[in-house]
Amino acid sequence: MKALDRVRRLFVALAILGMTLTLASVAVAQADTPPPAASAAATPADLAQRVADLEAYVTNGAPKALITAGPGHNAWMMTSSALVLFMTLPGLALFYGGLVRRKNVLSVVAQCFGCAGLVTILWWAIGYSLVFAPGNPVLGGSKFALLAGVTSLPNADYGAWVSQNVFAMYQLMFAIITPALIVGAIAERMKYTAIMAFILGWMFLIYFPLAHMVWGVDGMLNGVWNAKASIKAIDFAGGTVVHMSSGWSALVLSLILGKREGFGQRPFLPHSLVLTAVGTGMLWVGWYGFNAGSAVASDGIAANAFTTTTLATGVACAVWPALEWITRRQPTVLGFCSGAVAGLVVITPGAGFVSPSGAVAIGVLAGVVPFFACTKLKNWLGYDDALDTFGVHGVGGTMGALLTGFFATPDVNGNLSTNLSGIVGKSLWLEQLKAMGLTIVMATAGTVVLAYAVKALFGLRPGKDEEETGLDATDHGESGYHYEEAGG
Amino acid sequence: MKALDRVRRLFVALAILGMTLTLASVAVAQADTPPPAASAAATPADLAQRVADLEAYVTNGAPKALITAGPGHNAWMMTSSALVLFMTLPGLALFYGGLVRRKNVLSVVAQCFGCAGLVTILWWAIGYSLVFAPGNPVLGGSKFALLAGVTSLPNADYGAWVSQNVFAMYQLMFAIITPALIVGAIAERMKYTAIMAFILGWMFLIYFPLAHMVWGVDGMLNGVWNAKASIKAIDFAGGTVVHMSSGWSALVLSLILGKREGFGQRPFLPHSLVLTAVGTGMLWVGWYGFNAGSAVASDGIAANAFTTTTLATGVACAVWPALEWITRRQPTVLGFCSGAVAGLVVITPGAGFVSPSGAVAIGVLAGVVPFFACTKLKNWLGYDDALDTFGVHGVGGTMGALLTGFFATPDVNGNLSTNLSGIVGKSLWLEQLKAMGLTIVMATAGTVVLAYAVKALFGLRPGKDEEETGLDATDHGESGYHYEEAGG
Amino acid sequence: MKALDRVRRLFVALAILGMTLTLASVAVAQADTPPPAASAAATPADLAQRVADLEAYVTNGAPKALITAGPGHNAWMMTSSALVLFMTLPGLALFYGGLVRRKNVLSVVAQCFGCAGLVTILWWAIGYSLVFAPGNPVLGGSKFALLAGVTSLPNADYGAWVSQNVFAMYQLMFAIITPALIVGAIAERMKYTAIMAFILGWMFLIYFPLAHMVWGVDGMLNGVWNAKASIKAIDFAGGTVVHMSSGWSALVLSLILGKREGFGQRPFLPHSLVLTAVGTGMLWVGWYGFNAGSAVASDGIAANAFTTTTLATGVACAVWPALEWITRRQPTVLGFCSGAVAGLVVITPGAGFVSPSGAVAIGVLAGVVPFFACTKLKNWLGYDDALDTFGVHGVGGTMGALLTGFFATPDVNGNLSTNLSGIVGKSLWLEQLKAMGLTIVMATAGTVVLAYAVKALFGLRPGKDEEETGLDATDHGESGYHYEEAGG
Amino acid sequence: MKLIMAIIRPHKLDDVKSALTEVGVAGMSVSEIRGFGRTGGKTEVYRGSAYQVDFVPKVRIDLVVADNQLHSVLDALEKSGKTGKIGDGKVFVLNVEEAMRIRTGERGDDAI
Amino acid sequence: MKLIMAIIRPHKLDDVKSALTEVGVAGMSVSEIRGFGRTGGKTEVYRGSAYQVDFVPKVRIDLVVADNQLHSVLDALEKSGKTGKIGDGKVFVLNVEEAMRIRTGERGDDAI
Amino acid sequence: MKLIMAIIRPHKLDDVKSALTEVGVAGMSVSEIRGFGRTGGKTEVYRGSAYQVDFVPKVRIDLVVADNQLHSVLDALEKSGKTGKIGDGKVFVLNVEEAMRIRTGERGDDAI
Ligand SMILES: Nc1ncnc2c1ncn2[C@@H]1O[C@H](COP(=O)(O)OP(=O)(O)O)[C@@H](O)[C@H]1O
Ligand SMILES: Nc1ncnc2c1ncn2[C@@H]1O[C@H](COP(=O)(O)OP(=O)(O)O)[C@@H](O)[C@H]1O
Ligand SMILES: Nc1ncnc2c1ncn2[C@@H]1O[C@H](COP(=O)(O)OP(=O)(O)O)[C@@H](O)[C@H]1O
Repeated sequence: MKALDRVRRLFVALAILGMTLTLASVAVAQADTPPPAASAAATPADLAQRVADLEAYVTNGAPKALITAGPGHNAWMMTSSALVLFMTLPGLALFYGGLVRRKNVLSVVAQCFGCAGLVTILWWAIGYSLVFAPGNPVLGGSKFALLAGVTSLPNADYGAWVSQNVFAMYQLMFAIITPALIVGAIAERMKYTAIMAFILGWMFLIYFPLAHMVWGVDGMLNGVWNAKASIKAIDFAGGTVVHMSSGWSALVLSLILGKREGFGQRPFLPHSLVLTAVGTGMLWVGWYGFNAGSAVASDGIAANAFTTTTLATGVACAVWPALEWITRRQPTVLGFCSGAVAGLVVITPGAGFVSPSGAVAIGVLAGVVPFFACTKLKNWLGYDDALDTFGVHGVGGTMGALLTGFFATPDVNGNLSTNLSGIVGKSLWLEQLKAMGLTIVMATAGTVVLAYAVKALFGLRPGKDEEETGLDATDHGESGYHYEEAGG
Repeated sequence: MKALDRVRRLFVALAILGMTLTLASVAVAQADTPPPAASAAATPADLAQRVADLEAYVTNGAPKALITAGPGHNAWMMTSSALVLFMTLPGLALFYGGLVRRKNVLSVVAQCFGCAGLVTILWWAIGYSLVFAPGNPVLGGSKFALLAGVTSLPNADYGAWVSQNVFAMYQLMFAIITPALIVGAIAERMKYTAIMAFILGWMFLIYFPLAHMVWGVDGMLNGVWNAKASIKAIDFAGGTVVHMSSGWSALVLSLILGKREGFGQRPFLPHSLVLTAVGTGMLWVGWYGFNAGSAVASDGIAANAFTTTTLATGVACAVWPALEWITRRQPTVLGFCSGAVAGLVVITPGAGFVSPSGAVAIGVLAGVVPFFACTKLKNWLGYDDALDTFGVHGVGGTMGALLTGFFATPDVNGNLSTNLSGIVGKSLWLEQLKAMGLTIVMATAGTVVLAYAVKALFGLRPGKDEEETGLDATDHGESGYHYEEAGG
Repeated sequence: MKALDRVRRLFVALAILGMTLTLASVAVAQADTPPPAASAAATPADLAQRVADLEAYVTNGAPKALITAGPGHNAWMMTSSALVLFMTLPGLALFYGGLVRRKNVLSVVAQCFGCAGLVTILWWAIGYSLVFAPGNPVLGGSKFALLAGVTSLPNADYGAWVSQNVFAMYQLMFAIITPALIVGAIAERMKYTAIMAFILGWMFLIYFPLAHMVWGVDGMLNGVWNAKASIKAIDFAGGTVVHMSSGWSALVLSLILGKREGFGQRPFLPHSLVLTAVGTGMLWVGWYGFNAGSAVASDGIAANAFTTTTLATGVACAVWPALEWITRRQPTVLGFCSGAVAGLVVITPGAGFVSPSGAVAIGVLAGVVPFFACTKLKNWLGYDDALDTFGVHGVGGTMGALLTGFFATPDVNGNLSTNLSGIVGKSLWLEQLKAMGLTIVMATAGTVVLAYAVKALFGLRPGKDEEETGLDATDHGESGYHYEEAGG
Repeated sequence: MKLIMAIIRPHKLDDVKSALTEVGVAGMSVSEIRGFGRTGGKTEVYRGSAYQVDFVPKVRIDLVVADNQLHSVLDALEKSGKTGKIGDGKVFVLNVEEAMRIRTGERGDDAI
Repeated sequence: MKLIMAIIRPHKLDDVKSALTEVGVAGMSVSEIRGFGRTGGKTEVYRGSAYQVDFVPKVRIDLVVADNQLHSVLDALEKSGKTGKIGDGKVFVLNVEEAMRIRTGERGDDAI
Repeated sequence: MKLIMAIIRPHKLDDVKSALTEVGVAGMSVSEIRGFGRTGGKTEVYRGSAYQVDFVPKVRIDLVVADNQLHSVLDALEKSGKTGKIGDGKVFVLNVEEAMRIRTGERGDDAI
């Protein structure tokens, strides 16, 4: 029985390894498309044109002949990619890890790392292509499978001056953190294999299609860039794709899973708010890559996104503890952290579209609404969203997507004057509502299907005893801390 | 009584929230000045001029027609802003948090977060304007209140190629960390409300004026850029504005507060030097944004500041523990951390003005002088500067401001050859002394006034029992760690 | 006796301080070479030439007249430098610190900080010059001693658009982390003074020569840039210089030291895998500076290095725990961390030379081979490489250097088509083997000599009791944690 | 007076505390300990080296009660601490000769 | 010999230790525990959920003394540990039948 | 039954545990404590302020054994815990009046 099981695991793993190596060799053999000679100046172009191309570099315009990655833009996008990775590892791992009980801290960390490993492989194999290759309004094609043709030259569909391979890595970091966010809702009570299997399916069923719809050049929700989008919605850095998708999936999954053993009877205290505060700081810092990087350039739109992100977050980080101070006289560190993260979440979809003062208003609401979602709504409805993924990301992302519809202005982002000139400031919020509805339906329906499939195949929860012992020991065979000389 | 108090708090908070929202809506309604068409090349300009403008971008010169944010410069300034935020959250929070006793770790973290929240609101409302809008030699005007007109276009007064909104956010990060530094001196014994009230006043009374005087385009201490400065002092990244102001205020405030319960009788040991070391690493990394970012460009001056910062810090980080090794045979981790931070502090005012070898000399002194300030002077004078804010920032910042007067050289920073050509290398140190004197007077006098005002209004210290219980429990209702299963 | 010893220490330290100060004053007095006027456009150059120079900036080509640091490139290199420092402080300090027992956590941190302090001084005094000044095929000259002439202008030998002082600081960060890596193998059982003395010698005997050979413009192993290199090897970001040198030295040093007291008899458990996981995340993030920064520009080669680094790391971070899952049903957090670091190590020498798909293949092998080195080989051979520096960096670096020989392709890096056009894809791996052999010989022989010299002078190991008490107390007089009220 | 030293499962602490307060216990002292017993330990593996960790986390409760409370306290401990699986723990009873309340200096049964 | 088990306030440890050494105590063992008593606990609130934390941090001192020292040690504990407010803690005295110093194998009063 | 309370050096725990299991001990409870004794403490210096840390880390083992096991257990403790240097620790023996296994409710010698 045990031997058989071991053989099965060996087989599965060898299959995966083998497939990866085979795909890699195929890709190596095919040889990546050789990049054109480094200096595009080789083609004769008259001087004025050459100067115009250089000016296009500075202003992030479209070049005629100088098709190359631009140093300033590439520098910012590489920095942004690193920052978004930093959000997950170690940022989110710490933020969530500090909130669970000591015996589960590593399980949360392992889930974050697991997302990084698994999604990297998927993204390289086919994920990037399904999202960003041209395809149909719902899903991209296979042109970029194995990252074929994804070189250091820009792909003008997404950024005229940024290496496409950097863009692909930048987007990979988004694809890593999104499923990792779900972990917060189901922390402390789901088997590791079940989580990983769920996430594998979730990427294909929900993330890849949704990201393509919203950001793919021919996606059906891509109001800014796709003139033919059936729903003319906007989402700068992932209100629907990242926060709503993960937040609503998290809610459904936590309902299907049920509550943790002893929930509501015993106090479940965060084992280290220090770690949570550290993680919050890292999330905030990393989020600049997330939001300002979503301009896919180091231009004025990035600058605006940087500004709105700071203002909304700073304000929300003051408002949440202020509400605690009013209601209970004690502003808490967890309140500061929750406020900051809520601010970051809510400004995300609008960061590059709203004005600084719009961001302040959004920040106030980001401090108020998720506060009530986490402290009142949850208790009232009685679900066990362990670390408030739904309360913060679900509720905050949903609100942010809607507010973006009201606050977006072409004053800060000229791209709103092209395909959307007729609706910005008018009916845009209706389009947002439609996109939000579609996202909620996809996320919840997809999660129901996947959760029951995984339950049938692997089972979702560990045994009662295992849950009491803690997942660190049972799923990973480790302890987070050995502060004492001889183990324990 | 309690109900009344609750009503009062509710009222205060609603007033603040309401004001914020109102201001935000006013600002949204006014609509931010629409930015000019993205490509400034629209105006006819002859080719040579256009090329000269492009060259100006590369060399951080002043453009004629191409008024736009430049990608390389904006990229660096966004990175720098994120780095300076990183210094406070989580950097400083960890550095200080590790040094206090376990029962106060969250209080320090909450104070750092509180600065982030509070100062963001002030900065947006009026702070940025009071510092950087044109005004009088002592304070800026209200032109940029609510960040009106602060768009993604550069403000040539401060950076020809950097979006003004990014510049405003960059400077916000300075305004956040400066009051947070004070927290170190008064850690473990001041009520949270009192701290926040003090900081609110301190920003208006000390930070905003001082920052305007030193960095405002028409500030009276801005020797580099303001030809009419009455004191021709220089301060690259905040020796006076940041370190002296916070350090001297910290000293005075800690004297007014008095010592912690049991200070000198029981050992007060750092509860986690591991956290302190982590915070130190983050401060060092983030400080590159602080110092090299102060060039407000990614140019040769930034490069020089980057270099001097590294050298002074590395050297001081060796010298401090070397002194410990000499005097007690044991170099300590806290010694390494203190040395590194001292190096960073002392090089700050001169980072963009001194040569690499000057930086090495400064690094040696940064290791020696604050070492004696913290280990001898403090014991000798007997004040309780809990985490040595005065010993490191006050003493270090003061020394750095003076040394800058001696070591500044136009060889590394051509801007010293304009308004200051007559005094650099000669009497500059006298101007520095004047600026230092003014800073000390402002910081100490302002702190005395504020501290007694806050004492009268709210009281400064928690009760004896509350102090013994720890501020985490009494001020915030939380514990830093719950390593044990059932709370405690 | 004790007094004498104290005098001796005082003398040594004063000598060092004095020397540093003297050197600094000499250098200050000499005055750094004044940089030419900021705008190189001063010299008359015809317009086409000026445009070509600007294009060279964008494409990282060689300018004719516009000799200046370029904002995008400088921004990326400053960011990269900060990121590489971040790898050591706090990254590596945490990664290693979490793996040791509680009583030794600070000793590891102090060793990392000690490298930062010591190496900064060496680098400024002579190290940078010995590596990057022109000299002979084995060692650089003294031209850049005291960083003379190392200004904000580029040194075209290493980067046409990057300030040489930034380049020098960037390379300093490499020189800091390399000896710090060794610390992992000998953790918990070597005296602090012995370690520092060893590292002092090691820099001169091994690091400076090796780095010059591989990266110096006239180095004998610099196949890419030195047409006269006697061994035409390639090493993008430090497979030989950093990982092999430290890894093999670590193995030899740990063999000479012998095993820790109680090794193999009692369980030595990582005192905080949480810290290790945090450190891993930081290493990963920082490594982007390490690898993509090694392009010394923000160009397409950097973009490619960024991409390959991500892919190899993500894949290895999945493969290692997958192997654990197969063999023992439990993927561990330490497995995720080890896999990620192994991926980073193995891709390092080839990051800028191999294609994305090559990186995936390398990632698979990086997950497999070091896994067996750490879990099987070590137990089988029975040496005590405390934190697996050899298993990960030695084995991984060696494998990476070889794989680079097979996978390097001019498709992603045109520089391979110059001096190496004849051998890339053919016999390059033979050149790699030669370079690897030389590195191993230098590292092991040098370490033997140094280790016995240090043993004779200072002794290598603390007493048995001191080792049982823990190095934090005996070497540094501190404790990592005081979680309890009254010390202990 | 008797000192009752009970070793229980960590997650049972809340139940046990409630049960004890119900039978009139007004004070107790709790600490986290590591237990070695029939339960056996677990194996942790770090980079391929398996370590047997023999000790499992337990909670220890020390409480001093008047002689006449002993019986009801033992009953309460048994009921509230039991899961029926190996590892539920033990209770030991020792005789206490004197007790003192520091605050007041009271002695004997009054002090507890 | 007697085993004295004292539960005191954490911040009193230094005072108590000094008082004990003054009356000739040469050794003791200290641990951090969590106490439940008249003091009551505190409420912690995490994202709006209030949790009653019943246990407060205390320090426990175990020391074994010769019978004739008992009196002076109890006195010292009372004096040095007292603040007069609820929560000062308790002292319990148990009889010790045998003592051994591991280093030498000495038994009885000589061992302590 | 006897309660044996042994204070030992932390790094001796594994040896002691093995020695005890060899003489038939089936259960014990271990905690980390801080000891004050002849060993003296150490001085820690933080930014120039020297603090005397009087307490050194020790491990405490509590185990209850049947009366007839006492002798062999004391022997085992002495042999396995000894290094011969100051600080090896102490063993104290107290009488236990009753024992109960929570899982089964068994009493007395059967419970241990
Ligand atoms: N003789 C003993 N002396 C002290 N503590 C013991 C003794 N036997 C068991 N214990 C403690 O009780 C715990 C539970 O005992 P165990 O034998 O595992 O299960 P059970 O009590 O169900 O038989 C142990 O982990 C240990 O802490
Ligand atoms: N019966 C008891 N058995 C064991 N420990 C007790 C007992 N009663 C109190 N304690 C310990 O003494 C501490 C102080 O007791 P408490 O009742 O709060 O105050 P006081 O001793 O001033 O009356 C408690 O927190 C607990 O640790
Ligand atoms: N009288 C005592 N009561 C309780 N514990 C003691 C007593 N004396 C010593 N100890 C404990 O035993 C440990 C070792 O004692 P110490 O006097 O340092 O060495 P040794 O036992 O070798 O004489 C101390 O650290 C303390 O924890």
